[in-house]
Amino acid sequence: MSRKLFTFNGGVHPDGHKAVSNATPIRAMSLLPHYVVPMRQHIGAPARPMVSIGDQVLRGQMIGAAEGYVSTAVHAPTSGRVVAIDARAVPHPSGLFDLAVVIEADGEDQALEFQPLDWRNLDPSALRNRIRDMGLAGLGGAVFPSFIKLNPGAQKIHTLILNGAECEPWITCDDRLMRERAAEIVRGIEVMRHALGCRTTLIGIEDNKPEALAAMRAAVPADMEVVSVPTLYPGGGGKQLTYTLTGVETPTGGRSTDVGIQVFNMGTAYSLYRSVELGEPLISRVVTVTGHVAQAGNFDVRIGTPLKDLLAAAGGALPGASGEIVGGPMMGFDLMDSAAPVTKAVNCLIVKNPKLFPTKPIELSCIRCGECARACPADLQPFEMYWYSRAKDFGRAQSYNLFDCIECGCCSFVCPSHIPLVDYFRFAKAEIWEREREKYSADQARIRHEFKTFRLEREKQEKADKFAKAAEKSREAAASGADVVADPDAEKKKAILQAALERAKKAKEAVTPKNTDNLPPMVQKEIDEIEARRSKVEGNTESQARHE
Amino acid sequence: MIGSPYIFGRNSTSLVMLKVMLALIPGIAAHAWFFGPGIWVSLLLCSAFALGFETLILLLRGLPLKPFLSDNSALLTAWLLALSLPTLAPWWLYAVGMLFAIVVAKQLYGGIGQNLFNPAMVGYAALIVSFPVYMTQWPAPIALADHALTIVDAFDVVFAGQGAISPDAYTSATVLDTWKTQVRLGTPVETILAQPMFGWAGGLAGRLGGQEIVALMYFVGGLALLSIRLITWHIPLAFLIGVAATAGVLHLIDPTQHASPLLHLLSGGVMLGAFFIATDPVSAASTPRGKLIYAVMAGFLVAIIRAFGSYPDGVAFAVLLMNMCVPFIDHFTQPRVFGHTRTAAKDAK
Amino acid sequence: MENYLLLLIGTVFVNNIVLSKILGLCPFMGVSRKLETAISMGAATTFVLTLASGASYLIDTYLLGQELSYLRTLSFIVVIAGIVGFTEMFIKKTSPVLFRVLGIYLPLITTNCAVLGIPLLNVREQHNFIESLFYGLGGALGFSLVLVLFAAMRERLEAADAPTPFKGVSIAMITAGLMSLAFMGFAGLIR
Amino acid sequence: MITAIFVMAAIGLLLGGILGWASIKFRVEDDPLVEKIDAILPQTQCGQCGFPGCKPYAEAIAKGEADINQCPPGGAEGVKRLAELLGVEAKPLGEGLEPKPKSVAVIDENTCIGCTLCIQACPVDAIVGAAKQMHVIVASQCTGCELCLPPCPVDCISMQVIKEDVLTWKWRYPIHMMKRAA
Repeated sequence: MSRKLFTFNGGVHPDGHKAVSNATPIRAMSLLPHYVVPMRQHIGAPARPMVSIGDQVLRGQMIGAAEGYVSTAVHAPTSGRVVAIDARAVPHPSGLFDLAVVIEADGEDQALEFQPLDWRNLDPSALRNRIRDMGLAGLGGAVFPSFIKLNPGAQKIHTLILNGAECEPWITCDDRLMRERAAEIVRGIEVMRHALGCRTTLIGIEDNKPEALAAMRAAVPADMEVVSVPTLYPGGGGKQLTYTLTGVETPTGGRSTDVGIQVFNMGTAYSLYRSVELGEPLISRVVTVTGHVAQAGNFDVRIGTPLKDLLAAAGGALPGASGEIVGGPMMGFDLMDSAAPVTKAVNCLIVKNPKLFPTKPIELSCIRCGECARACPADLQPFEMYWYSRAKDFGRAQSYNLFDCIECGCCSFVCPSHIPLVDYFRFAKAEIWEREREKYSADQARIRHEFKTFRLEREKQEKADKFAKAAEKSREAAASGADVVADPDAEKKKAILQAALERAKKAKEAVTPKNTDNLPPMVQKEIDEIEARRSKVEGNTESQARHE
Repeated sequence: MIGSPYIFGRNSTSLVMLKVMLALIPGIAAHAWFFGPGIWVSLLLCSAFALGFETLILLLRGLPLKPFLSDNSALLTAWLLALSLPTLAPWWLYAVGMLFAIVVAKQLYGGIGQNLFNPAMVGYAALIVSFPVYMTQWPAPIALADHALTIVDAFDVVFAGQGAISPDAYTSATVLDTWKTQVRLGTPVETILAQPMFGWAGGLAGRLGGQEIVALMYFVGGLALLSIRLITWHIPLAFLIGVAATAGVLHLIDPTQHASPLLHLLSGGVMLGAFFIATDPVSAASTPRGKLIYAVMAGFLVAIIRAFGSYPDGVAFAVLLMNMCVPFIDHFTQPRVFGHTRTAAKDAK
Repeated sequence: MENYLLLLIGTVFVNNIVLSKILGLCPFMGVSRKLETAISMGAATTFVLTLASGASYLIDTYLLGQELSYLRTLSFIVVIAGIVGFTEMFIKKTSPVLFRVLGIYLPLITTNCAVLGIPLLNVREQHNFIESLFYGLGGALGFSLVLVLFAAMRERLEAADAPTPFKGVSIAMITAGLMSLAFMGFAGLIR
Repeated sequence: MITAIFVMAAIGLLLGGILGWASIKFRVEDDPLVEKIDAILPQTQCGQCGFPGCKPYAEAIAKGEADINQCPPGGAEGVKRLAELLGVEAKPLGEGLEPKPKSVAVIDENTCIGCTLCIQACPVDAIVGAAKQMHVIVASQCTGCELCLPPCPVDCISMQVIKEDVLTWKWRYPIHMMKRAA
């Protein structure tokens, strides 16, 4: 049975280089002395650290809890002691540091007791909570918390798509995973199907991976379909694979769930199997190490493994290496600090050399040849977006649908003038987001300022009213008491006293803060803490003073 | 800082330009065969002036010479202008043409990729407006000329003026010029077409006519560009259809005034225009629908200017006029983006 | 009818008011920064110009006649000013943003030489009423056409890498010159 | 002569009538322009423009009393947007109005005496606290206007430049390797 496939526009055919790393089985890594586990490994709010320095942890113990809805947990990769909780190098294009828990391994690698889950008889919401606490996030690169994606919500999901396309050159981790652990993947897919309640399951694999195709075909039950899709970058992009398999376009600004389709990565299915059927949280993933290294291949890597140790496990970089790429060559980024650890998002580490990755020739002017538009899988006009992004005319750049760009890199790849188009788009997007943030805070500030002005106005009014009333009263009293009291001196004194009282009252009113009510709990907490610290300090100085 | 992608294709701008220039070779060869060696002189002169002006401006702007001079874009402009101008014109004509093409139309806008108008056609239009007499003295087909020039003669003519040889001995009006003048004089169509420069009478060996063969050679070069996907089919096809359809309608209305579409397609700059000039990506429309509109309109204007205007050929003006419309056309013909519905796009506005 | 059509085409393309007669350059340069603005300005000018040529024809023929022809320019200016004033109020009411965007150029339609030029040319060419209307409409359409095309080009030009001395208005002027050059291609189409 | 005067008067009367009618028919009440200008201004309420807040500055611009280049927090970008809205040429920021890096005010908790003066100065109520109690600045609401600095009697408020982190990090403008530093 062959399924009708759809072809999206554009796309490119870069050299695959898959054979460099897909020939050998997935290797395990020996235990390392230190693991660095960042708290922000997924899209959404970072996990909140649950351990303190000096705590003993076991393998699989939750060390960071999900914070807010779009978040997920983080676990200890091995048993040992927490030695630091601070900002560490993380795999991020900026090279900036981020909060991480550093664990010193005790070498025992003692695990928590893992509890397999009877997911078939579990309420879907309970299953999702479990998956959230297991730290599952999409392992394809977007790392969106999986439990949210497994919530069909109001949308009826009719089709589940498993993404085994792995269209980026060099990367082979899903390829090896499918070849070696097809049965486990399928059991993970069963869990997804159960949670989503969908009928159709499609497994899309690019036709440059015949072994993986065969292994998956052998493993799937009759009601799942393994589909061979043509090799074309970025055919493994979620929107592109969905279109290739179903002919449905994911609406702009929306998700595939809006059209009743959910897409998961192969690695996610495998990890889901481990966390649900074995009860082991997401503490490891398969990572490809390839390029200019001694023994390229795939490794089963604990989350938190420093990338330099991973590189060493692959025999280290060969002489003449010129840096590393995290992720694929089309969408990855330069590794700034090799102390950065493997996170849930890291699927590949490529060692560059000048022959495999020559420096890009200098950028010339755009000649509007339209190659980029023909290569664009989103049917955009990249040269127009570039033209205005370059001139920092972000409004016009946006009017050419800048935000439909998936940053796949096809346009930069084909550009005859070697313009780093995607860099211009990333720059423009970042600037637009920044402006939106600024706009939002400006609006907030305006509201708060207007409220303050209004409040001052109102208080002034109230005070004036009060004063007028008081004056009225005293005049009345004066009028009625004029014939009773004869002593003008006493009367004068009384008036002076009254005025002084009034002034004092007014002054007191003025210094009474008006905005301490309705504080958000965070702020209140902060104040309380600072107050406590302060009273402590004051207490200390007081006691010191007493001692003296 | 430059991020991903870290790999890139082997295409480059100078390669693109070079391929286009290679595709011009068959046409140039045919031109030299039929009209004498003057074409080599004008190609050489135009190239030299183009590189000279380009270097001058780059130096003035303080930009590096090597990457910009090696992108071949100035050379391509020079070739296109040389092929549009009459050969054997005085040398300063080429200089003025290249001045307008390279300095005014290209470098003042910021150089390659920034110009709004096709540089070669700006040069041509500026010349035909300023020096109409020189622009109508084309070399006669070799067999029709009283005096066949050698390449040395050609240099002599270009640099030293007419010298010993009278220009009447080697120049003649072009096909389109002749048609226009004769029709206005009331000469019957049959008599005009009986002149040796018309039709296929010239033939390859006779070197009598030859404009059709040159045009066909440009066509062949254009097909080569199409086959290596350097240009898309939209502009050439729409351009040719625009010319042929308009000329055809006019021909049907009044065959005594308007030449047949075939004559239009194979004369003047139509073939060169359709495949090499109108397709210049910088100044042409860039969306698929926009390209069709742009090229059909340009073809239409060519035929209209040829039929009713004061200038014998309209390719340069038609291309410039449509260059003017390009930003407008592009603005309103943006293709649908993946995931957008037509109505949703409208709602968002 | 054919005659009017030729007149219209002639004024729009061949004798384009901006690019051939070089009239109305002030709004042509001033209101061509944005495409949307240019379209509105074109519409406003079309409205004013058509009305002005009709009204001025009537005034010239029926009110001034031969003996008062020395009042021609004066009365035309008054009429144009009146129509512009009306248009201004209308736009201010219907589209305040446009009113603001057109800014000084809206009242300046009054002093747009094209708007005075066309009625005067009408008189010189001895057009009848319908011809005057068509001439006014054609001139205005020609103005709007090149204004809109020019605005679209300037949007792209704004981002171009022109050498510093040529950035902005200078390169726009050169562009206008090249447009004029291109429009010379229409020469001889219609006498 | 009489005819001429009569004719011109007639034209004048006619047009005057039409315009009069139109001015009643097409009367416009308020000017929404102020709102549009205010929307562009950064709402720091810092008063660096010489007006007591963003709204008064917007009103002044709308009336043509103030120039568009008086707002340092808005920067060149803000001037450009104002210029676009008003259809005038953009210009550099006015003399002595340099934009500063975005920062927030921070109160040194050990020095603060709880005088509430800064609370009254803050235009956006971003400072909380009570008399004789330590005050705290809510960083997310602070616009960095520095208006709380002068009133503080013990100089316990300082401005801290907002540092970039993984979330707020932005992709930089790709370097034009071609451009000569000129």
